[in-house]
Amino acid sequence: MPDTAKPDSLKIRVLVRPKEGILDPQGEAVRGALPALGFDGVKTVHVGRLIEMEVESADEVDAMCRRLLANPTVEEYEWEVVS
Amino acid sequence: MPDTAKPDSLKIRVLVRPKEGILDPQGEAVRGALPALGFDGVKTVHVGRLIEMEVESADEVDAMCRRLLANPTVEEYEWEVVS
Amino acid sequence: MRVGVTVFPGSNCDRDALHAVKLMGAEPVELWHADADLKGSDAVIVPGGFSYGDYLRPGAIARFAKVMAPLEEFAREGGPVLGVCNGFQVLCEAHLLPGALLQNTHLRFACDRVRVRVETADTPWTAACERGEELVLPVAHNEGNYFADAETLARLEDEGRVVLRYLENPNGSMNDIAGVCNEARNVVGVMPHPERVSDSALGSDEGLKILRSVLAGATV
Amino acid sequence: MLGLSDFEYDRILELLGRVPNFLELSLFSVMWSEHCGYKNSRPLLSRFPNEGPRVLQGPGENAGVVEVGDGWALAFKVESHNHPSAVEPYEGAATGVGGIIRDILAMGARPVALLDALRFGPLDDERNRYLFREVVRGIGGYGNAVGVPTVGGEVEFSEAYSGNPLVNAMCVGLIRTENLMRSRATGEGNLVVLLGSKTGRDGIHGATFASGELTEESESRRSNVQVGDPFAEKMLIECCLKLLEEDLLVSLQDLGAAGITSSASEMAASGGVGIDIEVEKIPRRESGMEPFEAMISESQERMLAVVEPGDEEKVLAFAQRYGIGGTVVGRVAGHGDLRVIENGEIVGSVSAEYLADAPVYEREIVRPEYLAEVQKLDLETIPEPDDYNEVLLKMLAHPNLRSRRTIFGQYDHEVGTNTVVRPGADAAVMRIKGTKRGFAMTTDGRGRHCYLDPRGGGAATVAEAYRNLSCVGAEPVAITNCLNFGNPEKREGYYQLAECIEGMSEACEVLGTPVVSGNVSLYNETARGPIYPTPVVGMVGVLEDVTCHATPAFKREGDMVVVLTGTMRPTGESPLAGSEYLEIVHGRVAGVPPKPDLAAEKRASDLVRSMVRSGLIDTAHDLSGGGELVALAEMALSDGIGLEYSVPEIEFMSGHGRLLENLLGEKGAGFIIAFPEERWDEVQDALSDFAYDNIGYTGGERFELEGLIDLGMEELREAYERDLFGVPGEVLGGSEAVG
Ligand SMILES: Nc1ncnc2c1ncn2[C@@H]1O[C@H](COP(=O)(O)OP(=O)(O)O)[C@@H](O)[C@H]1O
Ligand SMILES: [Mg+2]
Repeated sequence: MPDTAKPDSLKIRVLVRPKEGILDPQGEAVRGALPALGFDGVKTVHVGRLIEMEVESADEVDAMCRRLLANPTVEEYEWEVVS
Repeated sequence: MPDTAKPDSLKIRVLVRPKEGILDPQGEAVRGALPALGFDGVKTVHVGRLIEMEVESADEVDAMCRRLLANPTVEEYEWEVVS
Repeated sequence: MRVGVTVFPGSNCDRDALHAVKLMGAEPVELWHADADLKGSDAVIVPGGFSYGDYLRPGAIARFAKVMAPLEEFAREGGPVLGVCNGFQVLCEAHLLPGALLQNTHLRFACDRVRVRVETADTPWTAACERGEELVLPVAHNEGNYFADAETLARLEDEGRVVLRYLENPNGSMNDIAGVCNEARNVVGVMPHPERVSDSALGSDEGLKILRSVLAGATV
Repeated sequence: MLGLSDFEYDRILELLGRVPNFLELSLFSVMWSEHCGYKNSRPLLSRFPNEGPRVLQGPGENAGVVEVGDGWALAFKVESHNHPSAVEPYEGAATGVGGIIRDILAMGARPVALLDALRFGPLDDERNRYLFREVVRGIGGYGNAVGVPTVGGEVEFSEAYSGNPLVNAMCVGLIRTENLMRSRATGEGNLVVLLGSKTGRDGIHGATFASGELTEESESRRSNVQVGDPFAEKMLIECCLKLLEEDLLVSLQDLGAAGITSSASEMAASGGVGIDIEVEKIPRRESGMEPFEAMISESQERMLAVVEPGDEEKVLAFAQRYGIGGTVVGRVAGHGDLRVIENGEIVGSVSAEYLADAPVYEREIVRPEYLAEVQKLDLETIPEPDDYNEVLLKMLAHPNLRSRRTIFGQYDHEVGTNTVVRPGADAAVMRIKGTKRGFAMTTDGRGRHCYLDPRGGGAATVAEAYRNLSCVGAEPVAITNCLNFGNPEKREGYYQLAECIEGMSEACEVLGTPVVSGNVSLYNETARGPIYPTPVVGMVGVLEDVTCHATPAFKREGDMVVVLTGTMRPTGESPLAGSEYLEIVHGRVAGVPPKPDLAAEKRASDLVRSMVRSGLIDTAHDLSGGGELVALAEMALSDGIGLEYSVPEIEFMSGHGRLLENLLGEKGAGFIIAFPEERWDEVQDALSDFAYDNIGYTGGERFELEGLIDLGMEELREAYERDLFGVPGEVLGGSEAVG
């Protein structure tokens, strides 16, 4: 790839969610509130965090996720380059 | 599609983020802190919310986003069926 | 004895802790987050507040601050470290203590006085208490709901590492845990604020029992 | 155009002698809004007394300042954030807290306490519940993080506030008297430094927004919404206090409504100088902002400082240490104008004095017709209740009287380790470290009373604050106030404003508590009509010995309980008029509540205070909403100690004293005290010729009024401690989220 075509930044999207089995009171509360608003048929709700970044290179993204953006004790993450 | 193949629930992913132009103190603080933590080359950071749900039908998802999951005054959202 | 108090951007109980250190009869030392130096502290308190605004997760950013490197070193060498509230969260994030502090199950900030029981006197921060002793301590937090996986939890209980236990659980924490210590027992994290009840002028100095414990250890 | 009337536009033409450009017109528009210019209220506000022996700074600065003693002073002020909170309750309330903190900081004081005075529509409506829940979360979210304890406040619910909630926040700061800072800019050539967060498009025209009625269109003006960043504020506070300590500032000013425009022009006008702003230097959060946007943006967490040339390096270094922005954006000039310069070119220039000198509208004060209607009350229609047990439980469970624990439990009220009397008492008490002294503060408002009788209600509001401080043992010193009213251009709104101010002023004079700061929020109207006229009073007082204080809680079993019956003046007004009882049990808001007898109020309060200060009593509570019965129940419920109370003979007698009126009427000037029986002789001496009923003893598990009420404490608690927020709910964001 010629240098000129190299984008000077990448857009990264990180999704962080409570690990399976970890209490998610926010998710529970949302699920509990839905019927009262007339929304039925929602079986589960989980609330997590969305982090969107522009970075120069994707090299360190995984390390950032592991060490900063998610807490491995209670959370799991996934990330992707969106553009 | 035969009835039997119909999944009895859809997985929905909702991304909620601060609207353009609305202050995102979390994103700002994280970005500001990163260099001192040894993470360089991050230009912008925005922090939002990830909501994952299992629903029977996607018909009402948009209304749920508008009325409950996002605060249209300061946030924008997008959603998709992931499976 | 010199007791250091870390000051992160957004810490807000740092001044209270420094004041309490004076009341407990030790010399308070302010430890600025950007200086990798414990300034000869004999013990360190990581105080409460909202370090870095609690953005992302409480304690997540603070654990990378420069002052944390010497603090981790100090802790590994057996130096007494007490994390209070946000300080507890920071120590968990830094893996100096096991587990994590999740959002209160009722999803509200909880500011109240709660009764807790001292579950072990075998830490530098509870040495002056009796095991089984009840204290009334203030809590003020949004993420005080202690979580650890089943195995960790069992170990904490077996090894007597639950330091304080709520008699009335304000946040949904597992096994009513209000405070724990590390394996070597020198690092303690508690959600209640002993520094807020260290002055009889405010009606109670029960918190001094906890803070003063570390003085006893120092004379050994 | 831009909220300016034709008359105002002509006036601008006349002042300038030329046609202003758009930028200049924008400056006038924000500065001449009601919010900044006090067009409608200024002539009325001049009625307030504002001098007193302890006053160091009266109205006109960012906050009022009073002397406490031992070299300490208190800076305090209350401010509204009603309109922003109606549109976006969490952020509206949060930024309200942030804004009032910066006012206190601008005086050079460390902010040490917050109070919140709130009003919402009834909780059976979903939108009202949402507003209430989010406003409380917003106040906690900001105050807790910024590390300033929220030690008091109040909340009321009434249909009059549906869709137009009132969110008033008060901040109190502590300062050494010699370090008092003022916002006056001086010294030609001095540099103007902008500290704090970057500037975005948020809150463009917020001041004009706050100066109009709430309409559907205004609710959709989302660009007005500002988001608070308590973390940035915390660092801004610490940085400014450090700069003051290092003596690096000539003057300091917060950026509130109308942003840099109002800060800079006010600093210039009060210093009699000009200020040049190099607008391109203002750090932006968004690209493509026009000069006028940068000038009037209301982005939060910013302060403006004037520093001497040569000091700027040090100032900017401190800003960096605290992780906040710091930029030299202009300088003090000799020309007297607020001059906006973009890349060396003057793009706008207006005399700072003109901007500060909004036109004033004086209107005729005409009694509105509604008063005669609502003041009618035929007491014959209000029978003696069959079952007082039921009445008491119903009243204690009502949101207007229920325990506020579920609110203040969400506020950190102890950070700073100075809170001596926590929320739940009549007033909060704080100590001053290193001295024996303390201070107390309360906020009070009586919208319903002011609606039924604006002048009497205004006076009663001040009297109630005075009682609350006296109960804890503090000597009331001065007040701040927030005038929440409807549209002043309408006859009713203007009359209410004028009359409330008159009543408040009379009370301030008699009680010796001058007005040292305040804020005005007009145009609180929706399609349904105006809110109740609701002046909120924030009063502060001093305790020479902070250990001598009292709280409402019964403290021991067997204490004697005495009711000081206040004025037994046969005024002909029924204490049931405008009472909580009448509204809660009979659904009526009617009658003329008793006019406060200010001399009697003062006498009774002074008496209670002197008993608290001498250590004679440590239990005191005033009679307010719900009268004697509710006050007694609150005292028992505070620490769970019951009561055995024999209703005095006199209360069964007719004449002025129907039983109902005595137990549930709101007479004013009344107190309940409790003390160990062995002090009875001493207490009797202190009371001397003061009217009192000696009525009962504390203790046990029941709340008993002989022959009238017999309830278990558990039953009372169940009613009183009910969660004001209903089932704990989700807290994501959507506007219809239920609680
Ligand atoms: N919105 C609030 N925020 C904090 N504290 C509150 C709030 N509302 C009420 N409180 C506290 O609850 C107690 C009772 O309030 P209130 O009934 O208004 O007292 P009073 O009738 O003496 O003025 C006070 O200590 C008050 O400060
Ligand atoms: Mg009171």
